[in-house]
This record gives sequence, C-alpha cells and structure tokens, in this order.
Amino acid sequence: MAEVRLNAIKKAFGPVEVLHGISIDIASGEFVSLLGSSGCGKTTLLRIVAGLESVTSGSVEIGGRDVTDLPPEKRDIAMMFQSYALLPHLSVAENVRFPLRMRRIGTLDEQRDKVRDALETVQLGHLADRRPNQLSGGQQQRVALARAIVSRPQILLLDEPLSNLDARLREDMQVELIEIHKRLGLTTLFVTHDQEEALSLSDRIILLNKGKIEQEGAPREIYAQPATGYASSFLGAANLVSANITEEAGGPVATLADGQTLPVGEDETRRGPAVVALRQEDVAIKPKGEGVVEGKVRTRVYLGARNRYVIQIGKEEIRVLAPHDLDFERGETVGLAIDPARLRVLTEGE
Amino acid sequence: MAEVRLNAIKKAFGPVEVLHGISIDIASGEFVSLLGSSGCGKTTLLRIVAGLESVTSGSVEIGGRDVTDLPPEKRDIAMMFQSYALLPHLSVAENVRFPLRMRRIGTLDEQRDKVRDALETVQLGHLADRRPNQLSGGQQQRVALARAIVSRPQILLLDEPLSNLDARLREDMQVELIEIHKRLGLTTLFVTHDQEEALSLSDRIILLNKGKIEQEGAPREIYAQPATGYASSFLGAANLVSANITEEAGGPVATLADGQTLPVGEDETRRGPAVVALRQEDVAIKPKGEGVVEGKVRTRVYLGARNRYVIQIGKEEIRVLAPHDLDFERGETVGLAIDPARLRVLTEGE
Amino acid sequence: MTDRAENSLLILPGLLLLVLAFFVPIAQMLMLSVSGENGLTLAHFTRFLSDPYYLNVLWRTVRLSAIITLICALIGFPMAYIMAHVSPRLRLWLVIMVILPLMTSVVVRTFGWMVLLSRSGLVPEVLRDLGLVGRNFSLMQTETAIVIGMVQVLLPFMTLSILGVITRIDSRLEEAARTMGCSFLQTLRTVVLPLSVPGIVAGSLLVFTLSASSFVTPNLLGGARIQVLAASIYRSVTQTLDWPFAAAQAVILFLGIIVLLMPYARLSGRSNG
Amino acid sequence: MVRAVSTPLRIGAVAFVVLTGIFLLAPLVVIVGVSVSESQFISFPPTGFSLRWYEAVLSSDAYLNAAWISIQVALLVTVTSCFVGGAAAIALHRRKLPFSGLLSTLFLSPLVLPTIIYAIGMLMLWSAIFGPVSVLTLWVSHTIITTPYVIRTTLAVLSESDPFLEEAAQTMGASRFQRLRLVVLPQCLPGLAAGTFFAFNISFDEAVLALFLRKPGMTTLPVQIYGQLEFSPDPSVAAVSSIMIGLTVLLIFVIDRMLGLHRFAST
Amino acid sequence: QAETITINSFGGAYEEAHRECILTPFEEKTGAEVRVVTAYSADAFAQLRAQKDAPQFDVIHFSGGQEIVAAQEGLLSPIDEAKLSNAGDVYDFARANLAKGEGPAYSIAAIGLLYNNEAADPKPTAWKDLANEAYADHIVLTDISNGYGMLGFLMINQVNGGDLDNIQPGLDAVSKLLDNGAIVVSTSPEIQQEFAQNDAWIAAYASDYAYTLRKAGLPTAFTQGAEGTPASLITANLVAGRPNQDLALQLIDMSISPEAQACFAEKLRYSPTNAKTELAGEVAADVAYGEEGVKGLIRFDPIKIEANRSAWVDAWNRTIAR
Ligand SMILES: Nc1ncnc2c1ncn2[C@@H]1O[C@H](COP(=O)(O)OP(=O)(O)OP(=O)(O)O)[C@@H](O)[C@H]1O
Ligand SMILES: Nc1ncnc2c1ncn2[C@@H]1O[C@H](COP(=O)(O)OP(=O)(O)OP(=O)(O)O)[C@@H](O)[C@H]1O
Ligand SMILES: [Mg+2]
Ligand SMILES: [Mg+2]
Repeated sequence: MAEVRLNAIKKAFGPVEVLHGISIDIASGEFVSLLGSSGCGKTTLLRIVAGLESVTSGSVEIGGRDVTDLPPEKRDIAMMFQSYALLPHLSVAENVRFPLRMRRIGTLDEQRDKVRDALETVQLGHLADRRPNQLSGGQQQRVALARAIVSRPQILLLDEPLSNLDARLREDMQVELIEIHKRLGLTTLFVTHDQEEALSLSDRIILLNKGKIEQEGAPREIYAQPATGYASSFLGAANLVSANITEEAGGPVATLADGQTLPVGEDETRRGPAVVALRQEDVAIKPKGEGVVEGKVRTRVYLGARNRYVIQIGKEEIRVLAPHDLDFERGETVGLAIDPARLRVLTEGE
Repeated sequence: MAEVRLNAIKKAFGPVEVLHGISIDIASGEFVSLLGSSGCGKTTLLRIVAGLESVTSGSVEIGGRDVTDLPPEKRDIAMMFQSYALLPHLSVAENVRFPLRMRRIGTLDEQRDKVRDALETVQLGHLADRRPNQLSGGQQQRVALARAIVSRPQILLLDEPLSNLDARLREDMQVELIEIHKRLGLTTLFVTHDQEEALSLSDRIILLNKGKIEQEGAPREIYAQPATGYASSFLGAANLVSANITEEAGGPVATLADGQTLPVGEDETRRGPAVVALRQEDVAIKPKGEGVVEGKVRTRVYLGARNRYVIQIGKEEIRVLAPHDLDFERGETVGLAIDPARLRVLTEGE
Repeated sequence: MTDRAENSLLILPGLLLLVLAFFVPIAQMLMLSVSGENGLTLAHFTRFLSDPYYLNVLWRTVRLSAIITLICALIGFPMAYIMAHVSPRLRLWLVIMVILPLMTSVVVRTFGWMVLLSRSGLVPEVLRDLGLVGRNFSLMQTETAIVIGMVQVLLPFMTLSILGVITRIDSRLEEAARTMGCSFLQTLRTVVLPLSVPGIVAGSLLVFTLSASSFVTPNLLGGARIQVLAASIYRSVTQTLDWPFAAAQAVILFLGIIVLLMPYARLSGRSNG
Repeated sequence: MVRAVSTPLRIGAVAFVVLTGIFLLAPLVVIVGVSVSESQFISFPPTGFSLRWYEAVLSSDAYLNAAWISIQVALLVTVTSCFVGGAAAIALHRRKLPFSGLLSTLFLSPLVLPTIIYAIGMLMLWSAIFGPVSVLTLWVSHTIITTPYVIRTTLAVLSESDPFLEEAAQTMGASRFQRLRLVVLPQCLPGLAAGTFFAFNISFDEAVLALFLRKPGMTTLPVQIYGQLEFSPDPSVAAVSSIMIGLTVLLIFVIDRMLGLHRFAST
Repeated sequence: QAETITINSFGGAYEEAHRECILTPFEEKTGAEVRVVTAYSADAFAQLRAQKDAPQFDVIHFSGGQEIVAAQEGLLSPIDEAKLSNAGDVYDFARANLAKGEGPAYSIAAIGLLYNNEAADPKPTAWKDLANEAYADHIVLTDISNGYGMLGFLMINQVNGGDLDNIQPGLDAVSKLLDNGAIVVSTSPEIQQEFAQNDAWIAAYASDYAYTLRKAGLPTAFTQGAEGTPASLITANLVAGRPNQDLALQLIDMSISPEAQACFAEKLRYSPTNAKTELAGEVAADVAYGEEGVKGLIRFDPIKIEANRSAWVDAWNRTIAR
C-alpha cells in the first residue's frame, strides 16, 4: 500500500489559521486515529490528505511521491465525509457502485457483487434500491461507509464514520473495519471523537489541539502517559486538580488546596505548584477512613455498568467512575484510594 | 410545562410501514430517552411529536389537547434535527436568535443576551458571526443545540444532539442539558444511540425496535431487567448464549452447548432450551480454576480504562469488559465468575 | 489539467461565441454612434441626452421594466413555490399553463390582448358594466396594457428560474423554521425567500432585460403614442434610417441596463459562492 | 407536514393559481376562438364556426416550410446553446476564473440590446466577411441570444447544490469529465431544462433576426406569420398559433406518458 | 441550371398578386427562376444597406420612398431607359429619376379616406371632414413612421394651410383630433383591428387596403378626398453590384407592362402607372385611372420628405406623446 507523509502543513481560511504546521508520518498499512476536540482541524487535515483542500504551506507525500498538487481523483484514496455527501440522484446501490465505476474496477457483475458485499457489511443489503433521502440518519452514514470501503483504496480516510450508530452496530462496524484493514493492509486515517474507539482500533493515535499536534503515540502509550493537561483530560477524561508538590519523608507529596495530601510517584521530579491529573477510572471509592484522601459525594450518576460520582474535596470537584456494585449515597463522606503510579503531575499552565 | 401523549401512532411512507402503533405517555417535565437501533423509527417519532410528519393513524396530545392536526409552529416545541438544518443564509448568532424572533420572545437586547448565553453554553461564543458553512461538524451541531434550547419551549425534542462531539464536550453538554432541564422543567424527548447517555440523563427510557416499543421504564429498571434479547443486547451490550435450563439440586442450572453448567438465579422459573443473557461488564475474568465456567481468551482489545476480551466457550464467543489492571494473554484459559442474580434467562426466540 | 484549465475550457466556447459573434458585430454597429460627417462626434448622444422627450422615453423604459419585473416576481415566486409543492403531475400541468403563452407568436398573442383590452373588448366592457369606468374607457394604448401584455409573456422566465432553485432547497430547513415558531407565511419570508434569491435574481435579470429591449408588445399594446426606447431604436433603424442615432440610443440603453444590473448580478454571485 | 398550510391559505393558493391561469390563458382562448371563426378577419367573439383556417394552414406550403425551417433552426440552436451555456454556467458558478462576476453580467448583454441592432450588426459583418447569409448565420445568432437564458437558469440552480458532492466524487476517482457528467450535470438539470426550453422557444418565436438574416427559401414561421398579418391579416395566423398551442400540450403529454416527465420535473 | 433572380415582395395577398401578375409570366417568358424574400420596404432597405458588401437582391421594391436614399447611397444602379421596352408608356413622374438610380414606379397606392359605410354618418368626402366632431373618437390616424401615414399627414397639413416647409398646422390639427379621442396606430393590421373590433369609422390610408378590408367582409369604403389624393409610388429598383442585371431589367420592364398593371389593379386596386393599361369599369372606379385620374394625384416632393423625415418624425412624436 502506501505511506503518507505530511510536512509542516499550514492551512488558513482567509484570516483564520486553522492548522499551524503539522507534520505526520504514516507508515504503509498503519491504522492511525486523529483525535481532538471539536473544531481543532481534523476534517481539514483529512481533506488536505485527500487533496480537496490546498495547503497554505507545507507538502503532502503519498508513497514517497510529492502529491501536494495532485488532484484527488489521481490519488488512490477513498474518503468518507462527515456530512456523508451521498449523491441524491442515485440509489443506494448506485452510490456505492460509484467509485467502482469511476475507477473502472471489475466487470459490471463483479461490481454488483462488491456492492452487495459492501452493503451486507454495513447491514443495509435490503435497502439497495432506496434513494438517500428515504433513509434514516444512521442508514445514510452506513451507505457512506460502504461507499468508502467498497473500492479498497490504498488510503482510506474516514471522518467520524460511526458517530450516528448505536453501540451494537458500532461494535459490529469496528470489527468489520479492523478486519478489512488487516486483510487488505489499507493505510487508514480515522477521525473519531470516541476515545475508546480510537484506543481499540488504532496502531497509533494523533492528538490534535487547536491545529497543532499535542501528542502522538501508540494507544497504550498515549493513554498511560498523557503529556499535557489537554491530553490527559481528553483521554480518559481526567480530573485536573491544583496542588503543591513538596518533598516529604516518604517521597514527593502533593498538597491539595484544602490541606489534604496524597503521595506522588517516586520518580516524579517536579516540585512546587502543579496540576495533578487524576483519571476518573483510576480513583477508587472506599468507605470513609480508607483511602488516602477524603471527600464528600455530591452527585451520583447512573451509567448502567458503572456510576459516575462527583466528589467534593475542599473547593474542588472531581469525577470518579466506579463499578455499579459499589453504592454510596449523596452527602456521604468517602475515602479515595489513588495509586500514586497512575497519578500524573503536570506543570501548571500546561 | 406540558405532558405529551401518543396514542397508537402508525406511520407509513408509501408501502413501507415504519411505526406500527406506538403509544407513549410522557409526564410534564419528564426527561425521556428514545433508544433503538439505526432505522427503527426514532426520528420519525420525534417528527410526529413536532408535527412535521402526519400520522397514518393514531393521535398526538400535548398538554391534554389533541394536536394531531396542529401545525408545528402552534406547538410550543423546539426540535434539534439530526442533520442540524442550520439556515445557510444566516450567521450563527442569527440562527440562534431565529426562534426568539419568530416567537417574539423578549426585546432585541434580551434576545441578544439570550443568544450570547446559549452560545456560551455550547462554548461557541467566539464564532457568533460566522456562517454555518464555515464551521466544523461538531461546531454546527452545537449551534443547532444552542438554537434548540435558546427559546426554552415547553417541549424539547433532541435528535442525537451530541453525536459529533468528543467525550469531554459531550459530558459538559450533558451537564448543561440536565441543568436546563432541572431548572426549567422542560418536557424533553431525547434520541440517542449512546446508552450511557440515556441511562445517565433520563427519567425514563423507551426502547424501540423496528417501529414497536420493545420495553420502557426507568433507567435502572430497564438496565437491570431487559425483557427481551433485543433489549439486553442493546443495553449493556449483553452476550446471548443458548443454554438448556434444568432443575438441579442447588436450584436451576443452565447447561451450555459444550456441557459446562452455571447456576441461575433461584427465582428463575423457566425450564428447557433458552437464551441466557450475560452482560459484558457482569462477567468477571479470573485466573484459571476460579469462576464458574472456563473459556479461552481469543482476543483482547485495549480500551484504555478497560479491556474487552473475547472469550471462547465451546463454540460460542462471549465478550467481556474487564478493568485495565487485569491482564490475560491471548490463548490463556481463564475462569469466568458470573453472579447468578445478574444473569437473565430469556425464552428462546425472543 | 488544472481547475483553472477546466473552467477556462468550459467557458471558452461561450466566450468565443460571445466575443466573435456578438461583441464584434455589435461593436461595428455601435461605432456608428460616434461617427459623424467629419470624424468622431458625440452629437448623437447630446441629441438624446439633452432632449426631455428622449429622456422621458428612457425613463419610461426603465420604469415599465422595473414594474414588469416586480409584478413578475410577485406572481412568479408564489407560483413557483406552489408548483414545487404540488404533486408532480399537477406541477406538469402548471408548467404547461405558465409556458403556453410563450408558445404563441408574439404578434398573434398581442392581438389576443388587443381584443380583450380595447374599447369594445371584454375587459373594459365588464368594467363598464360594473360601472367602474366611463363609456370611452379603453385599456389599449396605455402603459397598463404594456405591463399586462409583457407580464404574461415574461412570467415563465421568472417562474421557471425560481422553480429550479426552490426545488433544491432542503425541506428540512423549512421544517426547522416551523418548529421554531414560524408560521407558514413567515417561513416563506424568512427561509424560502432568502434561499430563492438566486432564482429571483436570475429571473429578474431575464425579465428586466427582456422588457427593456423588446419592442413588439410595447409597440402594439402601447401604441405609437407611448414610446419605449427599443421601439424608438427600431424606428430609427427602419423608418428614419438614422442608424448612427439608433446606435447611440442602443449604447445608452445598453450601458444604462448594465449599470443598473451590475449589483444584481453580483447578488446572485454572492449566493453562488 | 401536519397541516403545513392552513385552509384559508390553501383556498387562497388555489384562487391565485386559477386567476393567474385565467390571466395567462385568456388571450390564448381568444386566439383559439378567432381561429375557428368563419369570417375573413380577426375578430372576437368568433362569428360562426369553421375549420377552414386550419385547412388553409395545413395545406399551405409556405406555412409548412416555414414551420419546418423554424423547427430545424430551433433544434440546432437549442442543442448548441444548451452545451455552450451549460458549460459556461458551470465555470461561472465555480468562481475560480478572474472577473467571473463581470463575465456573468456580460453574458447577459445579448438580451440587453434590442435585437435589431444585433441583427444589423451581424448582417453587416457577415456580408463583409462571408458574403451571403445562410442557415449558419441564423444558427449562430440565435445561439447568441438564447445562451444567456441557459446560463442564468443553470447558475441559479447550481447555487443551491451541495458543494461536497463534487468533492466526494473526486475522492472516488471520478475524472473531471465524469464529475461533470455524473455529478454536476444531474444537479444542473432543472435549470438546464428550463433554459433549454427557453432557448427552443426564443429561437422558434424570434422574428427580428430571422427577418434580417434571411434569404430566399429561408423564411421562418414567425416571419411568415408577421408577413401574413401585415398584408392580409386573416384568422390563419390564429390557426397557426392554436396548432402550436395544441402541439405543445400534446407533445408534453405524450413525452410524459412515455418517459414519465412529471417525475423528471420533480428532481 | 436555370438562372435565378432574387427580389423582395410584401407578403400575403400582395405577394400572391405579385407572383401571379408578374413573376409567373416572367418565369414563363425567360425560363429564369424568381426567388422571393418577403420583406417590407423598411426592412428590405435596412437589409440592403447592411448587406452592401454582398447584396442578395437583384430587384428591390419600395413603397415608402426609400429608393431616394438608396440611390443617393449608391446601393442602386442607374437604369438606361432604352433597356425598358415599356418605359415610354409610363407617366413621366413615375420614371423621372431612372438615371439617378431610382427605379420606375409600377403602381400607385392612392391615399384617401377609408370609412365604415354603415356607421360613418355623414359619409366623408373631403380631408376636412376629419375635423367633423361627429367622428370624434372614431378616427384612426396612422403614425408617420408608416409611409402611408406620412402622406396622409402631409395632406392633413396641407388642407390646414401648411406646406412642406411648415408642418405646424398639420401637427396642430392632429393634436386637436387626438384631444377629441382619435387614436394612432402604426401598422395596417391594427387598422383592420380597429375597424373590425373597435368601432373605428374613419382612417386616412391607402385604397388597396380598403379593398383588402372589404374582401375580408368589413363594410369599408374608400374615397379620395376632395382636396386631392396623395400618391405613394411603388418602385422596382435595380440593385447595384449584382451579376445578372439584364435579367433584372427584364423583370422591371415586365412590372411596368400594361398587362401586369391591369392585373395588379384588378387584384389589389393599385393604380397603374402605364398609360396603356386597360381596366374594367368596376376596377377603374376604385383607382386613379387614366391621365385625368392621375392628374388628381398629389406627389409631395420626395427629396424634401427624405431630407426632413427625421425632424418630422421627431416633431410628430412629441405631438402625439402622452
Ligand atoms: N421517505 C421514506 N421512504 C421510505 N422509508 C423511509 C423514508 N424515510 C424513512 N424511512 C425509513 O423509516 C425508518 C425509520 O427512519 P428514522 O429516520 O425514523 O430512523 P431512526 O430511528 O431515526 O434511525 P437513525 O438512528 O439511523 O437515525 C428507516 O428504516 C428508514 O429507512
Ligand atoms: N471556511 C471557513 N472559514 C473559516 N474558518 C473555517 C472554515 N472552515 C472551517 N473553519 C474552522 O476551521 C477549524 C477546523 O475545522 P475542522 O472542520 O477541520 O474541525 P474538526 O476538527 O473536523 O471539528 P469537528 O470535530 O467539530 O468536526 C474550525 O474551528 C472551523 O471553525
Ligand atoms: Mg470534522
Ligand atoms: Mg434518526
């Protein structure tokens, strides 16, 4: 397949600079997720790879060749648009067949088979003859997905392909995507706002923040070691608590605003005022007296498999995800156990 | 505010019947989520409440009054469309002001304030003067959300309002929604495909399946006691395993296809071939030898806070969500602990 | 091929045709407007521009064109909206109804109007029977007659231009407006109308230019006593054989209309972009 | 939508359509009425009933030849202006060319000048360069005056199209030509259809250019009618017009039956 | 292949008569083919002028005095009288300027008063009668952009005391007629329309048209005004720069032959210009026939008309403008 290399890409819409110099190397056959908050430039980046958007500066290489000025149809890509862009005058099947027709892939019969397969993959075989405007939102999204994967391009660009699907379907589609990816080794660039999806599917995650790369790395790496406040609050939805790090007898200790202290990992070298990132699922709620700090339950939100507690410590609130079999009441004082190794200290202001 | 009552609503698009007689009562101020797989009729139902779609049969009442024939603008509703439906010729601020202008709410200055507030709520204050086509997908979605909540209608209809937002923003928006709902007591009908969202926000959940109500009830109720295979596989993404229920010494027991048995809750009365629903998060993975049944790890998917294991028992595969601190390798044989109380037996074919 | 090349290629046939088969012959004709017995002269222009009679003709032309355009828009917009929202079969019949006037030769059609509007015609007779007008009332040879006759022919240009655009408007936008408290009419005004602007502009440009440059209908319905510029040009060419003056009038008409229409062409441009 | 339009408005709309219909069709009724009149001259209400004028028209070589020529020219013109105008409109719509604003106004200019000026200019130039006029002269000049219609109506429709569609097709490997044919063209259709109809009609009904740019044996129907009216106005001109009205309706009806035009009209 | 010759004719019944009286006999006689373009004088003149580099007409017919301008501009060829066998029989005034390029007149439209002989009471006999209040809003005036209209107006001018150097009396008279409810039309079909539909009683127009209306079943009659009858000459002109002028001359000669003119008069009630033309009594009554009849015709100086046309049209327009 083909590797993709972006060199110092900048992009401005009129006076608004949206991408501030982005460089990415994607190996051939790699599955890369683009993660980042709404409006950070993910779609724009994808469109630049596709050749739909010109760059203000920088260059794009595909398969070792500079394609910055190559039009999209000459790049062997398929892109799924965030707004689907289904052709309204064509039926579902014709929409899906479109890339095959354009790229002259296979005979008519083969094309029909491929279209049928792709529609089966997204579980829409029965709606092949409908027009796009006769479909529900999720159905339209799946047609767009089928259209993107049907032609098996070297490079697959997916812009939030599963956002309108329910969990079950979503999981099915994820499995299909991974399978297709594995079987064909497509280089895939995947935009999602769902961190679990990004973590489970990707070889590598690139975290964008306001048009810059905030952090990149393998899922485990980026999840375990978020480099900045943005990264940690984005992955695993961490709580950010201000604290003062001091050296105590047993090692470094973080003193919270209300005076409570909690031990910090041995190898933490930073001292002084800092921000401590505590991931929601890394804090365990214990009965009062156990744990390293104490807090008061402010609200409990039922999430089915787990509960989310909002716990007040001094003036700050932190959110904690706890298994559903633990049951603490509103107003109760509880202890919080925190594994020092999972707590991350970030210099303030990061 | 106002209660909403749907009486035996049927709806067909030409020959395709989409809703097969739906009756729902929504109390004034209630927050009801509509859940269901893609294409099951959620949007259609919302549109019928809004008055955008005529019914084939049945009637709609709002606040005790039959409104089946009342046009949308005479119903005090606000609806957020799945496709946003932002007016392309108006700026973001004008889009949000639109319902205020139309319903003549407040003076111009008050309207401006409300628009600013609503845009702040969705964190888009800085983009007030842009046109919709200059926004990213998630930004557009938030504008649509702001436009829906700005006029504080009696009835709020939201069609997957948060699907294009990242987890962090999504949580923020959920908090805002709940606050607005609580403060103003708006009757809210909320379509989502995210079960955690539904469970955490709603007073009641209505589960649709192919145009019929599959089950309805409070979040805990519906989560804890899914009535059918569809319901249990939808909420908490349960595994459905065929088994044979027999009466043994210690109480009823389910015999799986490969001969392993696992105890079933005491009060289970069904006997014979059945389907057992096992929720992914209700199965605990233990080292080999512990637990009630054994299986082999086929794949492990990294999800950050937790891992998803696919475990093979005989010929069937089940998926299990386990905390990230447990670590089992592919191919390893593990034991599975299942609380009989959390296991549900469904008659086959349900 | 680049985008630029593609677009150039697309526009090239049209542009070539326009330049070679329109601007060149026209230029040759319009050059006459500055030709005098001894070289270049602006005499023909001063003759026109310093004469209240001709200025009045010009003003009437512009005024009538504007009125005709406005009326066409007032009828055409609702008509197009209705057409876009009825069943396809009914729409077909409505389209036929709107375009039929175009299918009759302009002279013959105008005779139809003359029959209806003249002193003993149907319309004045009815009005007379109703006691609304006097014995000698006739609609013929009035500006009203011109407006009536022109609106009938030009309506399809407006209606079909708008129809094309209205059928493209995403119906969910209208629905969204309704859920936000817009009544049907408000939706028309605040959503459909602004979004139809490109169609209205297109239609208006056609209607305005056509009414400003047509002479048969104004001549027959308005009569010799109500002159419009196009008829005056026609007369200069064929009757008084004063081609330079005809050319000067044409230049004035051309420039006047282009200047008037420039902002509108821009308007459609902006919503195109 | 539920009662999208209230009953009084509906009634209003029906009344509006009916009144507009009366307004549009009244003169045509007069014409049809005149055409079956027995009398020698054009008068209304018709005196007596006879089909002699239809007979006269249908057995007159002059009318039939003229009609045939008009149809040929109009078809040629329609096809050319449809291609030329449609292509130009697409290019103008994309706004990637320098001066596209100015250009789109300039493309209107053939409508602005009274055709007689153009007719004379064209005749002068043509005789100076090519000598005698021919069908080609009429073809070219009719194309000039009909192309603006196609451009305008197509531009208007394109302005409402989804800009992502062409891009999507591009990522699917559609070449420039395929994009034009498979994505842009279907989007243009309603506008192009209207423009094409206008083009046919304008060419078919155009009298001034046809009057000046003609030679023996090349008389179009409008010129023929014009001539008939000027020297011996009789109801035959009304009969011709009535035949044209009837043929239009019939043609649309037949095409609709065969191709389902009404479905087409809904795109 | 037969030689061809291209001419213009005026369409409708005129063209039919033209073909029957002149063209068909001509074709039979010479074996040439005549190709006709239907074009009125004004249009034909414009075409001739624009096509000056490659004229398509061999013979061009004018009824509104265009031959004077055309001859001045060199668009027409001078005619050698010797080459026209019938020239000698044609009244002098109809062949005065052959050498300048103006072709011979082959028929004359007499301008007089057309009236509805059922409604008009009393029947008009003189131009002065137009001022009769009894006709008031039943009078149709013809715009002077129309050739017949111009002659009619000049006649009104003359009976009101004006002449070609002073048309003000005419304008004043017209203005008064208009105030009384007269209407102005500019084409012949409109006159028919007015008579057929709109209760028009009197119009100043040509004799041939009265005949056309009568044939169409309208109760119209024609009278030559007592003060005189302006004549509109219909000329057949030889176009310059065409190859087969000899053939063209033969056609022109044919046009001024007595047979052709008799035929024309018979069919359309045009007055002949050939002194040898023989007409039946009934036809003769409708036209200006014979030396005597022709003497009653008034011929306004065409040179002067051409010189002033522009200014007069301007003045006229201002007078009638509402
Ligand atoms: N115009 C139409 N003609 C035929 N079927 C239609 C039409 N519109 C919608 N449907 C069908 O109706 C069903 C319900 O559609 P609806 O939009 O209500 O689904 P939904 O529950 O909102 O799905 P999603 O979660 O994918 O948005 C779908 O199966 C869809 O295919
Ligand atoms: N035409 C434009 N003019 C100005 N700014 C624009 C334009 N198009 C996009 N932007 C801005 O560029 C930024 C990046 O947009 P982009 O669509 O790439 O975001 P995204 O990361 O895909 O967001 P989302 O997750 O919400 O889809 C956004 O802040 C958006 O407001
Ligand atoms: Mg995006
Ligand atoms: Mg939906």
